Amino acid sequence: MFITDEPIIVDDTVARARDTRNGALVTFEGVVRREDHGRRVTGIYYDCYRALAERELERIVEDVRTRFTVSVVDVRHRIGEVAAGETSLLVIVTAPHRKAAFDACQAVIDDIKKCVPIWKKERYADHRAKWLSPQDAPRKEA
Amino acid sequence: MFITDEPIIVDDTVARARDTRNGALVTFEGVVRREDHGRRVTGIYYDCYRALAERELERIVEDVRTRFTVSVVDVRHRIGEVAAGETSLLVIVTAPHRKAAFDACQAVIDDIKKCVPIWKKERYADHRAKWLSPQDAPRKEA
Amino acid sequence: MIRIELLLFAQLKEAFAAERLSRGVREGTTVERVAAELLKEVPDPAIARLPLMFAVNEQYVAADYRLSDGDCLALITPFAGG
Amino acid sequence: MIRIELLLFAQLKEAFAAERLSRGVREGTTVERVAAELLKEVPDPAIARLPLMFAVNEQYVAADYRLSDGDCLALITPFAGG
Repeated sequence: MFITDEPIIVDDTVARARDTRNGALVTFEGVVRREDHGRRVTGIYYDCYRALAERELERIVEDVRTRFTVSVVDVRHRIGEVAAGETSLLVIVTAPHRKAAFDACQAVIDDIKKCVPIWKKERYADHRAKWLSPQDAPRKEA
Repeated sequence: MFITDEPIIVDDTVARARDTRNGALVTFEGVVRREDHGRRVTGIYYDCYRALAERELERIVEDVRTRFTVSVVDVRHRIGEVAAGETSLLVIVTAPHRKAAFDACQAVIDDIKKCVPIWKKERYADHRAKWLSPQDAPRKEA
Repeated sequence: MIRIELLLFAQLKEAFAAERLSRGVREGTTVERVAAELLKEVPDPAIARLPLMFAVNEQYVAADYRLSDGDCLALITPFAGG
Repeated sequence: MIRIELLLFAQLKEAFAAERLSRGVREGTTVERVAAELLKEVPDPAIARLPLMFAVNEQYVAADYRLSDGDCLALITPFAGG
């Protein structure tokens, strides 16, 4: 299962991915920022079409495994209410060499943004909230 | 100090880098592989010109901080005898956005390979050993 | 007439105050058509005009996908996970 | 004549069985020249012919850098850390 309602325990998940066949381990953590475009953010509520999201993540992981010379590819995406400072996304890739690990890790994130139906509602300190659209993300980033 | 004779405690070092201003945290771990070009590797001995290595790492970190919009940039390079499966290099970058974090992390590693005087002597299961040259690394990698 | 189930998320879930709806439609109706009809009930034009992607029975489908009895259609507004 | 200190690493450290050497050289001698003289003492041509980088007093310098009394010259064979 890639999608979880529980806090992501980064250290444990990374520890399980380490192995001595691989020279490179790259991890990405997406953390809920305390500020967005100058507004104080208290947290993000993540809505999710869970069945499709799991299927798409499985497909993305398989796809990256065939496109890059990598070993472990693992993903955790937290949904529900996530407070500022908490980790919403963890991507781990191990590979014999670092270039493949970096490329594959970024490919996983790009594909998640494009294909995995997870919506973010940003909650602000003034008790307002807003559903984010892909355009709210910085170009080619976020 | 970026250079250490002690095992790198990855979790603790990463934990210190996490902060709520940043949406992206990218880490790279270089791990001593158990096999290289089909030979069984027991470990690597890292020799180092420590004073120059520290200076160069300081320069590299400063340089990356000015070239990319990043927040924390931290590096640990272990020297001395490192057994297969142990971490020899840890690079951590946090940034508001992920593209900068990935780019900066890779720039740090590229610069380390080019500028930080650390030599590897690979030790094999048959008790032979060999100083590695940059050409032993895979093209644009390792 | 066939019965289909609709899954709503994010803005649409809030607009309908529901995450599932059941509707009767003509057999072979396209998912696009079903969505267009449904969005007429949404007063906020910012939501009613959101571009949509569609999934039927947990697979992405094109806008001209034709529905069968018992299909489960998800209306997917632009998302930005991570 | 001036006195300089030489720092050796990796293959050169092994070849000389030393990590530091002290040498007397003519004032203004280039680091390249000092290295060439020293490497004549290395019997293994694979090591004697390694391309070198140089650092003086913990800073990289070019091959034509001229030495002063008390300088500490590091002979840096190709490295591949990480």
